[in-house]
Amino acid sequence: MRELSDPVRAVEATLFAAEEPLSVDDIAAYVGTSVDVKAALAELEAHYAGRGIELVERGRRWHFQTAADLAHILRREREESRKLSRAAVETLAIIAYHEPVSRAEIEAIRGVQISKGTLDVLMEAGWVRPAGRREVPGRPLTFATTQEFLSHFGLKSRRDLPGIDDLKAAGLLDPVDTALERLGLEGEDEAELETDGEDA
Amino acid sequence: MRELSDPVRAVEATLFAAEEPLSVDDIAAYVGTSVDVKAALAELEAHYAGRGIELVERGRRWHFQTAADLAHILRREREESRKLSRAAVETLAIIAYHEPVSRAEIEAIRGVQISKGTLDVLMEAGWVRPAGRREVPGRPLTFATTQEFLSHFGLKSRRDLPGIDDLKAAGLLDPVDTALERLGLEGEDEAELETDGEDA
Amino acid sequence: MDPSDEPFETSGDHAPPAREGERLTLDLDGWEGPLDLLLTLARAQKVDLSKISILALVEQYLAFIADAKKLRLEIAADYLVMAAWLAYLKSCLLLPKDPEVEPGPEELALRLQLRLQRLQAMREAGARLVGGDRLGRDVFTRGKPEGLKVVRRAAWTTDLYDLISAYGIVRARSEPTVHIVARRPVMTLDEAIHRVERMLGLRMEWTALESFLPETQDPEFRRSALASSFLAMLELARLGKVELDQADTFSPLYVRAA
Repeated sequence: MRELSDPVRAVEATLFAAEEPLSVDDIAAYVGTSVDVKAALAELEAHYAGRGIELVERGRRWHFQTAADLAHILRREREESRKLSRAAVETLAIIAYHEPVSRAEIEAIRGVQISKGTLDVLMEAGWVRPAGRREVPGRPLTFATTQEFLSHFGLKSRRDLPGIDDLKAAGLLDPVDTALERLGLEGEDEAELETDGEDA
Repeated sequence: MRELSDPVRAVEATLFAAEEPLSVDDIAAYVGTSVDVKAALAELEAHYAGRGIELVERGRRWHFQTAADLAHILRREREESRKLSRAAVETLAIIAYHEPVSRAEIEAIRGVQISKGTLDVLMEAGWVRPAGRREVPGRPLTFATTQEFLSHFGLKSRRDLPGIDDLKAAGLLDPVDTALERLGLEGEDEAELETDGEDA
Repeated sequence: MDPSDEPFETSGDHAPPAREGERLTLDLDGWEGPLDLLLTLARAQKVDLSKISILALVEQYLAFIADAKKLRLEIAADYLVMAAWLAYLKSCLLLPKDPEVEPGPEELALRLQLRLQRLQAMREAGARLVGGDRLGRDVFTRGKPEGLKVVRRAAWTTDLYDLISAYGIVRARSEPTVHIVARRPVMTLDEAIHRVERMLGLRMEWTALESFLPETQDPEFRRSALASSFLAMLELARLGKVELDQADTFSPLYVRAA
């Protein structure tokens, strides 16, 4: 490693500790006017080129910053697992069974309006994608499921989803259960989502 | 200038951008677990040795800081952060060299009660923390130093405390009773006169 | 020796030199307890703490306290306790040794010496610690770090069962609903008329209304049958098919074919 002279070290430390970008004069106020600050800056700039840190000049002021190509490293994503709301699960199910399907169609099947947030969540999760516009008046956007949806739910294709008859056989279309579910649902958290989003 | 590999650059940038000292695991969470963080740290430590900025390890956490010999350039005039009282300095030293240590033990060494404020000041500074209770009658609370203490006072670990090895060898970190025993004297029953100082 | 002047020459870290009267006042405030005062006096002996004369130290301390008393300074109790103990130690050290007394004065003196050494060690360690290169005073971290960011990303979870059961619920909800009122056990009026007419054909005597009721364990059905049968009787009486007789309000109601 190349040795740095004391003046260059002083400029380096000053810029590092500074809370804002410094002009040549600002730096000289710290390191002393006998130091050739410009030469020191040039030496440092060359030294840091290609490193994880770079010395940059912006509007005659100098500062250190992390190399732009490493910005992605400085953001760490942390996954927080969150349970999908009832409204979102129902919407996802309708899309899966009826795709491609427009928002109005989803609402017709659900019998309840869906908030904008519900579709956003499903798209953010990567399970639903826009699937073109339907060639009817208003040209509504339709939605369909994704490959990720299939892999998340362990399905080879959408045909693996149980049919209506299967659901009936499994008691999943029993009206009494449904009525109870509805009662339970009304008290739950997505109640406000539904109302908030009605006009969205 | 020697070229740095991308992993080393990534570690450099991460430490540079960090607001707190980082452990090896912390760094790995950003740069990816495939990176040999320890090797990168060693390379960076060597690279920065003798520069205006240094990479230092403090209690298993790493951070960049300016070189100590440049203090005269950077030392800020502003409030010379409230000077520590003698009581606080002594108490801090006793905790650092004896930890974990109870209040009564601190008082035994100093021969005087510690005012409530003294420990508060040290805890507020973030240098001292409660370190559990001792399993003896009365279950006294003990105190120990923190990671911040190491960072602030520039210590790699407690083994770095100035003169700790000499003090240990001289038995000066042992209680008086232990020292007396070592000197071949009975250290048990002469208590009354000492007690006013020891367990007040 | 004159104990009053020595301590102050070496106690520069406690108080600046001052005139005698003020000096004592200032210094008493500055001591961190009797052990601290003793340590400062001991250091005035300018020898290694392991070689100090405990006797000389005791005399210095006692003289110091005596001076302070002369000036009527307030002296904290623990300084006086130490003074009393040191006076005792001094007498033990000077008088012929009493083997009965344990611990002996030498051990007490040694203990004091060990305590002074420990306090001294920590005082020096503290000074070295705070005098070192301190972060934010001598060395500095980066002035304005970009900061590392943790971006929280929601990992949405649900499973296939939730999905298909949700679909079942949606479908069931949209199926037309048929309302069926559960049957309650009742005897209709027609039934009751038919039944009473049939039974009257067999009985020509006055018969209590209750004996026309069907045998049942169900109290609701019984009440229904009673009400219907009563109405049936009234209807049949109106048509002139039966006669009714009741002795008094709420007494049994009798019926017979007209």
